[in-house]
Amino acid sequence: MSAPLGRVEDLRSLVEDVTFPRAREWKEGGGKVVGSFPVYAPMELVHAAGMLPVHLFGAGGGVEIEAADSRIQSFVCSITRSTLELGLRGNLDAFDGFVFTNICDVARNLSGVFARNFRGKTVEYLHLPQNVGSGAAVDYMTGELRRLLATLERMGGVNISNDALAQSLRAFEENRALVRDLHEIRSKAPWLLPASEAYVLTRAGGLLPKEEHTRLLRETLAEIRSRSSRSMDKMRILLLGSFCEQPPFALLRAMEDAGCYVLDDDLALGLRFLDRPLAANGDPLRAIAEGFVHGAAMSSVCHTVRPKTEWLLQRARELQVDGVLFCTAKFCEPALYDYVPYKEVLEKADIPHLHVEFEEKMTAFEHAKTQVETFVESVMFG
Amino acid sequence: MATTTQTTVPPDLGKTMQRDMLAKYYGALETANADGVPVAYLFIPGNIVELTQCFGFLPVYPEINALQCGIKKVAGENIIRAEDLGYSADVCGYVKNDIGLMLKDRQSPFGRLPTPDLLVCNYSGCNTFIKWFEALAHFYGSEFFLLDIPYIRESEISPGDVAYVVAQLKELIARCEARTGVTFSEARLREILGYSREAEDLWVEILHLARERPSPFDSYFEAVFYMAPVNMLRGTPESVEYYRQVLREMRARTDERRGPVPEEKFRVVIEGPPAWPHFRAFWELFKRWGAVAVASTYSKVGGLYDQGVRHDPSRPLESIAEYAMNGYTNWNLAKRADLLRRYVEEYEADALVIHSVKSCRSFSVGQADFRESFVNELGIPTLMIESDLADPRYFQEAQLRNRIDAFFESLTQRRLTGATA
Amino acid sequence: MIVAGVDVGSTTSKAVVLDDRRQIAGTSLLPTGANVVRAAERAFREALAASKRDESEAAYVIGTGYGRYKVAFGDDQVTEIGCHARGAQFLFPDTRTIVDIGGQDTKAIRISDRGEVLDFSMNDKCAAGTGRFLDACANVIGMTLDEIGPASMNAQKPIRITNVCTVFVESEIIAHLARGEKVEDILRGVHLAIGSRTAGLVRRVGTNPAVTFTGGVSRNVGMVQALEERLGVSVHVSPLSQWMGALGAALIALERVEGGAVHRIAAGGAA
Amino acid sequence: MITAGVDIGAGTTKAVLMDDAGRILVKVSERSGARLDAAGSRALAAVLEKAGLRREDIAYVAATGYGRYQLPERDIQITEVTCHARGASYLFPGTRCLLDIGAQSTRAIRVDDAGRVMRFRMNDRCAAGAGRFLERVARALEVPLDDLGPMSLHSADPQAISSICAVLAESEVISLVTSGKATEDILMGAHLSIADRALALLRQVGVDGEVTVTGGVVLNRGMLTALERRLGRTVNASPDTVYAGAIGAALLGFVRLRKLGEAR
Repeated sequence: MSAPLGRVEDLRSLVEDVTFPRAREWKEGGGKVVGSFPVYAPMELVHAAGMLPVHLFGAGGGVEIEAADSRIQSFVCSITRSTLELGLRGNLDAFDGFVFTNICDVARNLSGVFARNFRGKTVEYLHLPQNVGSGAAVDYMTGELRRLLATLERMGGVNISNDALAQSLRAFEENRALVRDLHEIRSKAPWLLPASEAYVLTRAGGLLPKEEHTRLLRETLAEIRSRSSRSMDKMRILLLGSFCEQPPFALLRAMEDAGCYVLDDDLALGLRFLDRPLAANGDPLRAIAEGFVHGAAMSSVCHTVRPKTEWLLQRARELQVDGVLFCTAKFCEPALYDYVPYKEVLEKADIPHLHVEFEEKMTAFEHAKTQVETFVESVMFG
Repeated sequence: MATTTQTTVPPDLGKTMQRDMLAKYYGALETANADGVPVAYLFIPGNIVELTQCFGFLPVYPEINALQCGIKKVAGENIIRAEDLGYSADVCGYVKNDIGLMLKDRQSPFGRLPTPDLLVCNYSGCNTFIKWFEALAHFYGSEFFLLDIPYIRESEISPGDVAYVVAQLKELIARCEARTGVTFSEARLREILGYSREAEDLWVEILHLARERPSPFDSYFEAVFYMAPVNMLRGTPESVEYYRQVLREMRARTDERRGPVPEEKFRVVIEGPPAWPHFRAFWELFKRWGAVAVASTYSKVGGLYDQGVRHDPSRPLESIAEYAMNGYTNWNLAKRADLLRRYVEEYEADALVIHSVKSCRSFSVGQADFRESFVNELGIPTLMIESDLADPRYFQEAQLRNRIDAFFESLTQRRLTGATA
Repeated sequence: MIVAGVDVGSTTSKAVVLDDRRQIAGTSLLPTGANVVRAAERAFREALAASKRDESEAAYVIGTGYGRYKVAFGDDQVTEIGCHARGAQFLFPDTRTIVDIGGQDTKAIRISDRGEVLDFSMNDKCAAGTGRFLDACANVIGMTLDEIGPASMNAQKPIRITNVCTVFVESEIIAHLARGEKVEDILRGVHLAIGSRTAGLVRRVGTNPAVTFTGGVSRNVGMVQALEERLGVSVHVSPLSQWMGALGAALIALERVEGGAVHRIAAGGAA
Repeated sequence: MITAGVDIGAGTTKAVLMDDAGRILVKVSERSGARLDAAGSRALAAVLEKAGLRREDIAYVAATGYGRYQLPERDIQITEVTCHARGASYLFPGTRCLLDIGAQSTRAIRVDDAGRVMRFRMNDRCAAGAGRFLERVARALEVPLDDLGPMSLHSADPQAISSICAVLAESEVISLVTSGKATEDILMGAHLSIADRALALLRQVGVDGEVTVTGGVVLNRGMLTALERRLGRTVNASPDTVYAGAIGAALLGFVRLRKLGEAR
């Protein structure tokens, strides 16, 4: 069985284990496993089909890229290459299917590369609505969810009833509420809960069965609230840009050691994507569609009616941050485009900001760490 | 070795007609803001110029401005100006070219561009389009309408997808009416769609002439010029007349067995955008070997007409929706690979050339996987080369020449000894 | 009658003189340096001197390598892809796959049983200059190119080198050194990183045996071992691997003569 | 009161002692060697010995540079960007923007009139390796490293080298060599390509006002000429700027001493 969870190091090793032990366990127990590429995918449907939903976040530094480099060019982010490498090396053999969504052109095309290279698996690409201002968006997305449901029913040879969907929705809503509480604590009292710990607790939700993760959150939240560590003289920052490829855990730790409290971030955003509770009654698929169209978290992968720059200024003031840190994956286009309007409005509002680049496979990040330290010094010594 | 002399195709009426059409178009753009003519920025793939025409909008295509800056060798300075603002070296050269142009004074090589009254982001086959127009909305503060065109993720388009796009087209019509005060007339739209349909029929006939031996024109290096009106200025009588003239000229070349190179030695299908900033030098690397493109996919980004896609006056909004989804980069990789294979067969090509460009990941990601299946499963000789469509800093001529020479050398050698792949 | 192949590479220039019984009569190897035209001429003259034959006996000369267009006295140019294929197949007739790690580019070539090039793949932009990648690593560690191969062989715990980029690998190595990692472990990691990338390239054209490893880097025993480990097959390496391009060019020149081609200069001036 | 600033770089380690009147008492520079922790302590001992002082005479020791965490005798470690900014402003008080071109990384820093960092930007991975690129160009052209700068000044027709990436730029240099271009024209082209990339970085933090250049490149006349040609005005540069990091650390030591003094 898996190591006792709760301690950060155990969670970290679970999150960084690219052999997916829990997925293999579930498979050996006779169940089916469906993976999704990192940013949002409606995994309630996978849960309702009795399958294990797993969020794929690339391989970090956990695998030597060899075959994938000849299939994907060098000007593409590392998570795309490492995810394909995991497939080609057999690390994903326990998976029965994969769900991709319109995060960016690379993620969309990766679904085509997966479909050709893993013909035995079911590969689904969801085109989630970007015109969230249109009256037709909810109907369209409900149709898209119904299409995914039909695929899962074919895969599992099951009929997924409305009750099963409603029950899965309740399980996910309960879990999401606890994840929101977790991130609420660290934005109000960051000395109680470091960002790196909140990160691995959230990431574990993409690997464990939903009910097990909910139990883990309940126990850990109680323990966190009882902590008595005191506030230190650190720089309060908002971290943005790491919604898909994740920075190495050690880099996150190094940023906190360099003198930062990370009050909020978009790390593993796919597991925090629905911002507000969903409608409990009525058609569960429509409830998810409405949640996505009207209540999704602000991110670079989804168009929003309200300008993102307005949201950024409001969020920075709410958290009373000393600065905003853009931490983007090398070659991550959506993040790099949003950086420029964000940088402009922060400069006008006189809020310090810094942009550092990372790759998930980095082992030496002197370049990034020195920049964050200088950022802290420029405010502390300012 | 390839002969280096090259007969120039005589200056024909088609080219001058296009030059006049573009001059008139850019002249109108120059005075649009001053004359109060409403301006709509659009993208080429899935563009709905027929609809905006009903309200008197003048279209502006930022992609076209970007490729023209490339050809006229001013892309580099525009890109650096955008990078000074904070745009990364790793984002699309077209976007930075357009932002750099805006930051200077919108002075494009063909005339000064007007500011947008409406940004119609017809998001078809490229996620970067959304970020591009979100940036323009930030800098210009102009109104933004996102036309969400679902990716073709199964073998065919689903009714649900068509319904979603048609519903958005109706919302766009309401927005344009409010914006311009012009009430929508379906009769006017049908008339415009009629012109589009005729031009598209003629353009497909021209494309099919590349089946001839030798091909009368290069279906990549020359098609990218001839295709301008059917992408940018559709729905006008002038564009129909233009393609009638081009068809006449291409038929004449076929009868005289004239083509873009003195002797057509290799027929190739080319996948991917061209290297605009070094267009002549890039073409020369193929011309030296007598290599002619008989089909290309970049010329279908604005619409896969040769696959049966047509605007249809009898089904206005439905046919616009189906057209919008059938841009080449909106097809999934399986359909794209199948199209490339059919092009090689139908046009009797000797090889496939993949030009992978850094700026356009919508085109590039998956191409290396194509190469794998084309060479090993289909036995089609395939060359993959790399540079960029907009950023002059990514064109290493020595490396490109080395790989292109090696490829055509091996084809020549295998032709002499009749070796099978 | 003799023929010659002159391979003008980015760092070194090589020439091979071949007689009509396909015996190597003379070779030369010298740094290309700043004047490429002179380097080509010197390489040709030194190979002729070594062969103790006179220039007038040369029936056909073929230039190859990056500077092939600068072999002014040559009858024709052929890319190094064609030449390495021809040379490797001549030295090891069972060759079906050739791997050439050069100064600028890394190449994987698939050939038919008659030595025709059926498919080839070359390194990606960011993985350019593998020869220089080793050069940069040796430089940072303070060893010569000939020392790093053997040194990498006695590593206990190889360090994973993640960087594909030649420029950034130096800062990665400096970081490992600063952490007190052992030099041979770092070097082994470097060789395995290149082995992985090259194996990926070979897989694109198919790893059909036998595999011949050509080019100057194949003299590095650590690189041969790393490549064999990552490919999962043993590879042919010849002491002549540095002259593979020039040898291939000379063989092609001989085939041209046997096929009736006439020496351009003897036929009265350049075409 | 006297403070010490120790700048432990990957290549060399510098140490200075400064008094509270802002005078540099003594400075040393040594090769760092493989063991960075030893390098810092060795340099500190050398500067103390040169000034005839002992560790107890020093009120505060600030470490900076790549090995700043490996000086056991330090009171604080501060990054080289912050120290460089303060040290360069000490050497050239009018400095508003600072360009530090090293072997691997290039840094552009915007400073206020007291030498405090307002904004800064470091090179993207793909634009790395300025110094290292010049070393390899020198080898490809068979020109000794020290002659690079002077020789490039004789260029009549500099050859454009456009690649951002140092590896691809080197391939361009080799292509220029094979096409027989004059060595000095290629050299000036190489210097101009580095200048373009460095100034592109500086424009992102604001390029108006007095520009000071630091880093190994300061000793290369060709590089300074290329920068001034592209910038359109002169830049401050002097061999002393190699001590900018250590000087800045020592000065920031006094800032901390004042804060600690107020706290008591």
